[in-house]
Amino acid sequence: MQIKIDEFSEELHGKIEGFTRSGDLVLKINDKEHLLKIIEIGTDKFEFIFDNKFHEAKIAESTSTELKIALDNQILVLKKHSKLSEIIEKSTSSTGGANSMNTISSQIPGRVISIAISKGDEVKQGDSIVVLESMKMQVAIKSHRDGKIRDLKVKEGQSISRNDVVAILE
Amino acid sequence: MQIKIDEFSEELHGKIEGFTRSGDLVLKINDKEHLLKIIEIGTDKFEFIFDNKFHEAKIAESTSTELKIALDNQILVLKKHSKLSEIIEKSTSSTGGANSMNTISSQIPGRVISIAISKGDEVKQGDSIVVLESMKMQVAIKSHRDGKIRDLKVKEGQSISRNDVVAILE
Amino acid sequence: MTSKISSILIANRGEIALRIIRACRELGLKSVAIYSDEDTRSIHVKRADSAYHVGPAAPAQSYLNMNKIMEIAIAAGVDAIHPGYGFLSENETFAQLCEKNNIIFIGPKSLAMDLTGDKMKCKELMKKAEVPTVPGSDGVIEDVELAAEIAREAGYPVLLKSAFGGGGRGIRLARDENELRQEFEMASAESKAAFGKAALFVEKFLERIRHVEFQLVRDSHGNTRHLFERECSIQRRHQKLIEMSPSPIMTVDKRNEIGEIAKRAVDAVDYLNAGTAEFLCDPQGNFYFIEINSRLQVEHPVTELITGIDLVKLQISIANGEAIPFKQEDLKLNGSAIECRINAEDPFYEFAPSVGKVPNCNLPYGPGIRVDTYLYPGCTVSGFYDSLTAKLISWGSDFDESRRRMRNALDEFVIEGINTTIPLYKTIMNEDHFIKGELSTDYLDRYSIIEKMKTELKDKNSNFQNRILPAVATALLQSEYIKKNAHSRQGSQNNWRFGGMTN
Amino acid sequence: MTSKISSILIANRGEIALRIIRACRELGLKSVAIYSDEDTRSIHVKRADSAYHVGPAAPAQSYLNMNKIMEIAIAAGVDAIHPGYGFLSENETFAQLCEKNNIIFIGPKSLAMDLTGDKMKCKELMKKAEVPTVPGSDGVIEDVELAAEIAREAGYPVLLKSAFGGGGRGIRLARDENELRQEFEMASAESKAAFGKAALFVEKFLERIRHVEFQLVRDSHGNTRHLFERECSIQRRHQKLIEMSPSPIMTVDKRNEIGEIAKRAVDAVDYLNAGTAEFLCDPQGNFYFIEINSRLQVEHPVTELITGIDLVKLQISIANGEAIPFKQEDLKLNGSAIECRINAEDPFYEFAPSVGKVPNCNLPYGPGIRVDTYLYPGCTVSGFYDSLTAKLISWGSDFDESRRRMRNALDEFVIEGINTTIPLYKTIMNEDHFIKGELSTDYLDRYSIIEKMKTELKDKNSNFQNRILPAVATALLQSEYIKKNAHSRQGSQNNWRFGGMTN
Repeated sequence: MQIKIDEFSEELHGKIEGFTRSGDLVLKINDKEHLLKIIEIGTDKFEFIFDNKFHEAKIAESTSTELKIALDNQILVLKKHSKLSEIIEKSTSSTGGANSMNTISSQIPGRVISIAISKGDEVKQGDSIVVLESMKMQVAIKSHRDGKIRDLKVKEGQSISRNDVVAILE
Repeated sequence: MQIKIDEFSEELHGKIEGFTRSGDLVLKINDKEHLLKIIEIGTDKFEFIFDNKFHEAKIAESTSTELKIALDNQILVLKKHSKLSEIIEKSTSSTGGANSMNTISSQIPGRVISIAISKGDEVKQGDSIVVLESMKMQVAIKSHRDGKIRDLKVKEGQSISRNDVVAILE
Repeated sequence: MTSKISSILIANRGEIALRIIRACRELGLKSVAIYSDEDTRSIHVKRADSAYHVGPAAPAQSYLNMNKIMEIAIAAGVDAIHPGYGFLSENETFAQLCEKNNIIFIGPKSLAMDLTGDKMKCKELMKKAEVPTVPGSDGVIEDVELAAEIAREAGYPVLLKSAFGGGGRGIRLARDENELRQEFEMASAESKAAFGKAALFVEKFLERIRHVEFQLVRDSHGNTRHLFERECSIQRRHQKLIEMSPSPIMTVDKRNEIGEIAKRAVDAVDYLNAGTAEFLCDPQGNFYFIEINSRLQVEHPVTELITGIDLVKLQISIANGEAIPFKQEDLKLNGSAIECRINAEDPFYEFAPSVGKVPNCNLPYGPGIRVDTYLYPGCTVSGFYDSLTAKLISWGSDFDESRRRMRNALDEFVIEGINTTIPLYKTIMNEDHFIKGELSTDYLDRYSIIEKMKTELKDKNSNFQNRILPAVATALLQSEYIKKNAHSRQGSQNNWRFGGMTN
Repeated sequence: MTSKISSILIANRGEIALRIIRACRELGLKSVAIYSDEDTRSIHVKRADSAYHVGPAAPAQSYLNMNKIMEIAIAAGVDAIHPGYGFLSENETFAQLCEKNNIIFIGPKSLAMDLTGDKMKCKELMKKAEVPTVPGSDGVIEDVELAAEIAREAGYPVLLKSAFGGGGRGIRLARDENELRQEFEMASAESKAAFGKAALFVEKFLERIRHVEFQLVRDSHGNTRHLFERECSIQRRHQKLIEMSPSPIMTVDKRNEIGEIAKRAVDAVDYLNAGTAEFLCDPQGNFYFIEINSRLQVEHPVTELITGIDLVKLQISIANGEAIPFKQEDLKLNGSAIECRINAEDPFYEFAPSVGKVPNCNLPYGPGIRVDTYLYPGCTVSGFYDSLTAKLISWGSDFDESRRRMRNALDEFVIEGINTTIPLYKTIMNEDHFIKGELSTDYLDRYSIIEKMKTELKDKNSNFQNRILPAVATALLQSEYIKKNAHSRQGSQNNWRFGGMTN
């Protein structure tokens, strides 16, 4: 299997070679052999000792091309068959990027306590769109560019989640 | 429902009366009303606030006549319809008692490291029957009465559980 | 003296409610908790001797609902109320309400609270008591135009502070008049929401300052003691993140000098019970009094670890009319303690609040480690309240031992489901300026700590042996596991292990 | 001095392995764990920097397998081995093997261990060093007839002790010759199983005695310090259950006197590193030396809490050739500490071992509480090893505060799935003689503590408001829940709550 991990530049090749007599797995990664002892295995949780070091991996998300894991409680994203998935990712992110230029979204969850603009208003970069209250703090969500408000997606008093769109620019 | 609890002498009568407007349950136990707020409810775990005090109950065993619960992490046994179940219990325990007079069982789990007697041997009360090793301690299992060994139920090296029978007296 | 207090209502939630419940249990007092709709499953409800429903989730309707709380206190028949920190802890109206109902408020009298709560009145008293104060505006400002005028005189940057704030809330920085006008509106809205009033004042912003505070206790017989200092310079937007005692810049002489000043400060307002005198310290070593926090502080465990004194139990005994059982010279500063506030905020993402269920957590423990927290596996971090989920406190015979223990404990601390400030503290514990004690309230910005944290994470994630290889191994295991499970629905471990997986 | 030690193999398991891993992490040293087949899921495997499989579950093939452990140490390239307590910690052959392979054994030299391990040789040396010893037999006995003869001379009751035992294991009481003969066989079998040798000796059994021990450290430069006493009188079958410091009977003068004697004792055997001199103290206040435990003790945290010294880190620094960094007069006994050994044994049932999975557990925490444990939710308590699952240690500014904190922490400690000694300690913490410090090694029998525990449980279970009523409520809830679920398979909480359950 070809694997690419986050910002780690190299692409790695790994496969399962077989078992030792004591029942450990032999893995070959980039032409070097490693021993792996399985401690516990399940659909979304793996505990194993790899080269004499314990690791715990939880599967956060799994698709045919991507695997998001919490390895020893820290998130890592792995791409399988990475050449293909890189192509897919590039094409998605370019459209995604274009879309996101028009949407103003909240990076935090919270309750909308005031709305500073109305539909049709012209706004400048940095202008406050709405003010949220979250964990006793008040935080303004600002426009990332100049533009005209095409639509407002929230109401006063409404609770919103992280990444929810609050307004759309024309 | 009629309920009897462990050594508590009184028998209690309880029923669910209904709800308050705020959604708490009204229970009537021995003609007194009590308020109960359900926090969490499941097949084998109940969390509730009863008369303004939080309680957690886990159901350890449940039959039609008996309920064994861990209430706030401490075991309690409740008998429902207690008159019937007391009769049942008495008749069982009398036969059970007669049987148990003939069996020598281990009160602890462990590994049998030596057997002091053979089938057919005469033993006196207090004689060692087998020696167990458990948690680095060696413990002798002794006969509770004089008698003749009809059968041995364990072998050297065997691991046994609590309440396992090790030998039977004639 | 016979004890007047036999039961205490705790007008708070979270870790501090649990802290007070534990103190009550030690003393054999009955603890009465209150809870909002959001908190039915909270740990303080489970651990208190009894628990009463106080109202809906919103603080104004629950933990700030004075009349309802007083109703419960009377119904439950308690002798005293402990307010914790935040919520009603510095509300003189509530203290008054307690006094009126003959229920002991565990804290200062409403009169003293009125003085400490009004920063301007307090400043005046301090000047009289020869307690040095920060140069700045002389009165409360309700009007943005007046604020702008004063700021222009003092010179930018200035701080905009709520007269009823505390603990860093309601403090905002303005670098120019434009910012001042924007922030004034925000700050007054916040202040109104939290305290019902919008009184603000303006203060010159001192640069590269340290925040050093003294823990104080004063009893009803007029005995005052200071329990040494805490340095709380590591802050973000004027919210304390890390506190420690002793302060790396403190000497024995300076401690005695400022300690005596701090005692004068609380004497000047006829203070009762535990409180804190906060000072700013400039790079030249000058101390300026800024305010008295008339409550138990979040960071009180730091002082408990270096003095061996249980502040909550001492509060209760003072409220009971007892005299402080030790003299100033009995106190010894033993070792070094550090506290990290584990907030439910994402340090990689502008400290965005992070709320939700915590399906699993592992609290660190072992030599020199103390945790005060409301977390348990399966608990929920609510967006309705403060983001503080846990206080991790380490003790060592010296600063370095305390720091290393903190570093380990941060590694052991697992909180699933939410983001927390733990990664930030891991970076700080290994950071050179922190190790050398070179602290200031702009520490995070000055030394680009957030950037360092991000770089460290990247480096850690690129570690070939510890991260990259086990990650590949995980991918191989998972892919094989899926294959096997597709073939057979049994898929037990044994089946799988000996399934002839030779390629 | 440059550090020789950069990595340590921990030849142990359980809580002590984790304790040593934490010390390594603090010092920035690599920790190497070993594990048997039984321990693949144990916490020390998860937390160590690396972990090597050592063999099957049985100790003789794993944690006592010297050659295999040495093989791993060499393969892993460690500089030092920490033996913990039990297993190979007092095995002079293993210490020798380390010396031969140029791996630092963190403990005394094999020569000193040979002396301390052989109680008879040790006794002779102590007599020379004018250390008062217990009256008893003068040599090791391999033969039951000789033992019977000596016992007859000394007079019953006598104690039968393994010369290689320690920590109470391998010690048996015989009240008459019949018992002596029975116990002799058992004791020699046990001793053989655990230490490979069966050498026993006989000692007169002193009644109503206290067990008081002194913690000692000695470095390679000949500096010796005592770190005050621990009283460990509360025992069951010569196994310590509760340890504390200070001892309730200790005065400053007596502490200095016995402390100096204890120092002479370790000097006499040219001791190295941390060790303990154990004494018996009779009701007249006479102290008799009984033995030196040439290892870190289970109860070392008690001393850590009242001195502020990390004994494991100090052990490593001494093993590294460093001098002890403090003088005797620098040490101050600060406050009071108590340790309860949480054993997987059923105190209601003759302390029968209790093993198996622990599906869930809650470790206590908060002010003054320390836990050293290998427990975690989902772990397993194995029957192959020691029954000690956790050490709960409390600190307070005085004994009473420490005791109250311990009492609370015992209430908070939940270990599901197995029986433990927690209920016993709950009884003891409230027991009059314990509170007054009236302790002796027969404390449990003398004051019928087991009976008291059983009575307390019965009383607690009969509490109408807190037990009986909520139990009835549970029965009603459960019966209703079953009914509702029988009607509809959905049975969600909301459905159920508003399901019109009016009768």
